[in-house]
Amino acid sequence: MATTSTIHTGPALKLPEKHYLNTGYGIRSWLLTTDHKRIALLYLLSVTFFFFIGGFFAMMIRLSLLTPDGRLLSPDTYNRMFTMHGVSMIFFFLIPSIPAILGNFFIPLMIGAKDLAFPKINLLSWYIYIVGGAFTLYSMMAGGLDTGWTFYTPLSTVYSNSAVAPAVVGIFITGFSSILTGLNFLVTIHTMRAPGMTWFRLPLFVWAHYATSVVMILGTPVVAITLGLAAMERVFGLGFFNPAMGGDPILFQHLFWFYSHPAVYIMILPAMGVISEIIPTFARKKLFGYHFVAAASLAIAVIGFLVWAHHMFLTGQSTYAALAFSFLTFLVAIPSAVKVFNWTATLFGGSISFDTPMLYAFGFLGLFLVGGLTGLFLGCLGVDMHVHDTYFVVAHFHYIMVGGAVMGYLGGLHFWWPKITGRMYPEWLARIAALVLFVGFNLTFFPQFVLGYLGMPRRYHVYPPEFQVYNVMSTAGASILALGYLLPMIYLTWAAFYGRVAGNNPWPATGLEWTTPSPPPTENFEVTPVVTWEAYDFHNRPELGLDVPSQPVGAHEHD
Amino acid sequence: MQSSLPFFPEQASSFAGNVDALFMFILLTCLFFAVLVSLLAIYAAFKYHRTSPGEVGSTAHGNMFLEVGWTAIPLILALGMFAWGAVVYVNFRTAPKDTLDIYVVGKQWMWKLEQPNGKREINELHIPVNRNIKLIMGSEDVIHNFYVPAFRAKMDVVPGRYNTLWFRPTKIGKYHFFCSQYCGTNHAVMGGWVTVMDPAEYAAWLSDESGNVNPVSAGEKLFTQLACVTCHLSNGTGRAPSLNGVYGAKVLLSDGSTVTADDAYIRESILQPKAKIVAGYQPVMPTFQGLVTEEQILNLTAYIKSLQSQPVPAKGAGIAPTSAGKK
Amino acid sequence: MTEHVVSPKIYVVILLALLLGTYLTVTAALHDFGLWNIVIALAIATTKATLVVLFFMHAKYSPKRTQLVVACAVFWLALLLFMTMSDYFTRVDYRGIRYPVSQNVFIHQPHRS
Amino acid sequence: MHRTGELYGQFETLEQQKDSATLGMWIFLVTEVLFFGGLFLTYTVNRHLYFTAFGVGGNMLDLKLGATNTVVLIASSFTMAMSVWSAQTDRKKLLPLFLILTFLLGGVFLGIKYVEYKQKFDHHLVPGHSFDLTYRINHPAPGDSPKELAAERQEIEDALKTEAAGTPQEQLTALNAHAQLFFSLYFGMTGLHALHMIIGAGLLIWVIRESFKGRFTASYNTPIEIVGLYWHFVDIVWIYLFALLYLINRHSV
Repeated sequence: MATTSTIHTGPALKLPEKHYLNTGYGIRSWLLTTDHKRIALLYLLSVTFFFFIGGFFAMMIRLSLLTPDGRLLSPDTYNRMFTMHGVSMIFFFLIPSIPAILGNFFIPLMIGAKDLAFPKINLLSWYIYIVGGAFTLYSMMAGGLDTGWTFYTPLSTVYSNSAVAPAVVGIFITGFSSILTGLNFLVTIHTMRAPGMTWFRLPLFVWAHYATSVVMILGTPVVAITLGLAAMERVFGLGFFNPAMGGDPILFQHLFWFYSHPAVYIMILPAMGVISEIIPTFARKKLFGYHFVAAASLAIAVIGFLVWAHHMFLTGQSTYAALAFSFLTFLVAIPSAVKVFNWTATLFGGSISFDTPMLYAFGFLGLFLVGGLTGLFLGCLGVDMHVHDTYFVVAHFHYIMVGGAVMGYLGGLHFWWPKITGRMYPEWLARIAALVLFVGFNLTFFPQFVLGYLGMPRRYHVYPPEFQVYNVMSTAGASILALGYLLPMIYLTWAAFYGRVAGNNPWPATGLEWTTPSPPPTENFEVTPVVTWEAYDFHNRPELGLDVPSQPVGAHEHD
Repeated sequence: MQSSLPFFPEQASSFAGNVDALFMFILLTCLFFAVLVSLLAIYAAFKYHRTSPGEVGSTAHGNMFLEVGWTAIPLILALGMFAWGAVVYVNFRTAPKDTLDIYVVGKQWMWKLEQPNGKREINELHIPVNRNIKLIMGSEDVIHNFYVPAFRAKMDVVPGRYNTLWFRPTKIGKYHFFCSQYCGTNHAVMGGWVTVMDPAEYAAWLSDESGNVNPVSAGEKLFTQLACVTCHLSNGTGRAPSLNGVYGAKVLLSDGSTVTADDAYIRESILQPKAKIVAGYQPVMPTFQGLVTEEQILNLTAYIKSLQSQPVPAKGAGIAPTSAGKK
Repeated sequence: MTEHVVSPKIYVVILLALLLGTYLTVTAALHDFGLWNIVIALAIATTKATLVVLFFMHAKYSPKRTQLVVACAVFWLALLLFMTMSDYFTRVDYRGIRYPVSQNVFIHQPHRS
Repeated sequence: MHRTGELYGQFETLEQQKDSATLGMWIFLVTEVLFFGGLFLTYTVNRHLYFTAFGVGGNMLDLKLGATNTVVLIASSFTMAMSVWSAQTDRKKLLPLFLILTFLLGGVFLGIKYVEYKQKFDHHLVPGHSFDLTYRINHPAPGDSPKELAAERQEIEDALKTEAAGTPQEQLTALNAHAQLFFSLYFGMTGLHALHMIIGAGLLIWVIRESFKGRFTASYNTPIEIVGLYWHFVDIVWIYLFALLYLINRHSV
């Protein structure tokens, strides 16, 4: 138990009588719910399912790469493994993970609303996700998918012998889940804020989701129509992207990356939002440069749309276009840097504890630094001509997506688990898991930077023997990483039922979501809250029961 | 690659030094920031560690000077990286004039390469050291990518169009090349070796024709087989211009413009004869799209090249008179 | 937020303007203005679309926020079109010639393996 | 969440509810713009690459039917706007009338679209194995005007000259491939548009039913307004489709 942070030490805490989890028990009460909190849990289950599918494929990939001659899997199987790893992880885990679970659960709570603006559409989003997921699962079972998650034409539309059409249709469908979620968030943040919750009192988690939603609604439709066209090409033999029929495969890449680059920001922005919540809470200090961090989220969302063709520097794209896109790519690095500096600055003068969420935040900071900075190499035209499509890229985006987004996701899950379930997870086990993850992650992916610079292309089933050392390191790390992912899965589930009762505000934190019981009632707040404080302000919140030095606090009430 | 834990691949082209220097510059800059931020975070974590359960942090929440500073400094550095990278890349995309041109055809899952004299190789490329090499690359099926790590250079090979990749090998040796754009089942084995040779050795290797059909004679045979010869009469009296001496010369087109009869023009004329009509001739030539393979085109080109030294007829050649100015 | 009721008179005027626009764009298309035909057709279409957005969809009378949403749509569509076309318009082929000069795309018959 | 009258439980006031719904619809329309945007980009790139072939394709569309449809859709947009006005000013008799008019005009549009599609099927202009640009001039129907056919033949012949291929047959194959891209996009774009029309018609049926029940008043007319926004958007898409598909290069006939 964390004595450093938790104020409640007495045994008096009890779960509230009535909360969103015990208002109904039947399967119908879950499948027909319009409660954003229950929908978030539905997402939690389904997203975790896809995470483990994707994780299984990842393990197969790493095991197969243990030896240079790829003895474990046939080339076709290997190609299916990495494709389906990418598809399940990107479209069905990373993109919905933080927004659809944590965002869904906490945006209404954080802004003092009873629900999202469109609860039925929220439920519809989940069903759309499930239908899309079912199509994709079907494709995995009916012949698999071996096009790479990028579906480059004409490989995917003409030459592949795998079940491309159902997978593409599945992703097309899932896109609408993402669009509707983004739409719901945008409207909710605009119109559902409680009295006193001005734009600049919003938690940065909400700002980050605002920016994420902008990307979702503007980018996703483009990839949807693109995959729609690719499916038509595959099924009806049309020629939009098939050079044999006059189409242009490069056009597909433009359309695809118009979404799929910003999609990276769909994954990382919410994680940044989580970190922006965790750091002030465990440093007990206002986040440094609130306005700059909020503006940086929007800047990333907007500039993120201007850089897509940096995935295409070596397709024979015009040199002028390459220069423009490289220039814009360097610009998008700046707001991310600003965020990192502000997080670090927040630590100074704080009162820092090392509870599990904070460990994840530190982990995120380190890994995101590496991931972000290696992006500079790839955005730089002169280096990209060497490292493009090598393991350097693989390492870079795993540092962003796994080191960044998944660390943020797990950090957020730990941070809010007491609010979601009303119970605490076992602190020491969680800290160990966080460390195991950090070590395992670095061991897995750092060697891949070296591999990439040495010139090992990605998506290789066999490779020259001189690359083996680093591949063995990577596989060893992956085993540790797998353990690191299993641990939280087990103890969080355990804690949801048997953990110590957490109380309304165990950390304590300043957000509105912590003023309501844990777990919250179905309608979130008994009375509509009125916000009178700035975000992350520990000094003017006597109800938190902290020892604020300059200001005498009347009574140490515990919530 | 002698050491068992290599960090850099060999440097074997004129790009390698530039790319590595740029890489080191970015690496050091990034390391500086990564170490700085990490040290600051670790320092703060210990210095400001919570000492009592109810303790709160300070009320500091921002500093305009810092914000501007840590926006501006990275911006300047980033622009520096961009500019340096741009210089390296523009050089990489702009092939010099005096190149040794090698045609490369990628297909699932092999590389076919053809030397200027028509000598063909599969998954092997022999080139002389210190010579500018230009690969003119096309694909027969999906997108591939020709990548030589030791040269720090790669370029996609896209069906439906040509991409070029140039480099100047600087070190004699044998280097891996890979397909680095995922292209289906055997993507991982679609690679081979680039052998950089001493120019004299290269010349010897090139002229050693054992096992290779002479492309010129193969092209000559095709020229008859495909009935090209029935129109392109060498004396200039046919329905199509004589091809004697046309290679490398300027050709006057029906729209008044001129074009240099290089490999690309010849290829286009075979595949899409109507694209550029020689002045004074009718667009009667059929396309040979789908009728000739990439290799046959190269053979035909080699044959046409061999006609360079043949006497040009006074009438009936497409070569632009030297007085023909720009349009 | 009080609702702005647009009078039917304005609707009728807009209807007439749209019909006039349709007549003009068809007439213009039947005359040869070279490349200007494209410009004329798109300019008239954009004018018509603007009228619909401003009056039929009440964007003119809506809060700034709605207008921002409309502006975003136009902006991002423009991004998609212009940034992609910037590649196509400045592309050079392997001979250093702007692409496409002619349709210099050689076509291989696809053969499934 | 429980509903109190027309107010859904998650909202505090009707105003907030209307505000949310309208904003939601506008944001959805932004998504739609980008959804069609992908098609518009595909169109633009291919029009850039195969300008002549696309011109030939465009001239095979029936300008009269296209223009009629434009007028029909504009008129339906007008009646839709009038429906919103009727709701806002509490004209409970006029409202269903205008809605039904809108619905009928939408039906006329789809009917005309059906006629056009059928023509294209008859002329073998549907992408696929039987696609043949010259089918109509080689198999004229009794009613076809010889002048029109001659013009069409002339145009195809002119276009063939610009296709860089060999024998007449091969040139035709190339022209067919490029024109087929045009018709793929024609059917893709107008088909997606028609799908939106059908969804819009479904929404109209719903509001017509509710309007007969007298549900919409000056203080509660959000659904009418929302459906209106959607309908106008579909109109705007058509305005552009008409210009891009039917009008460009039309003069060359």
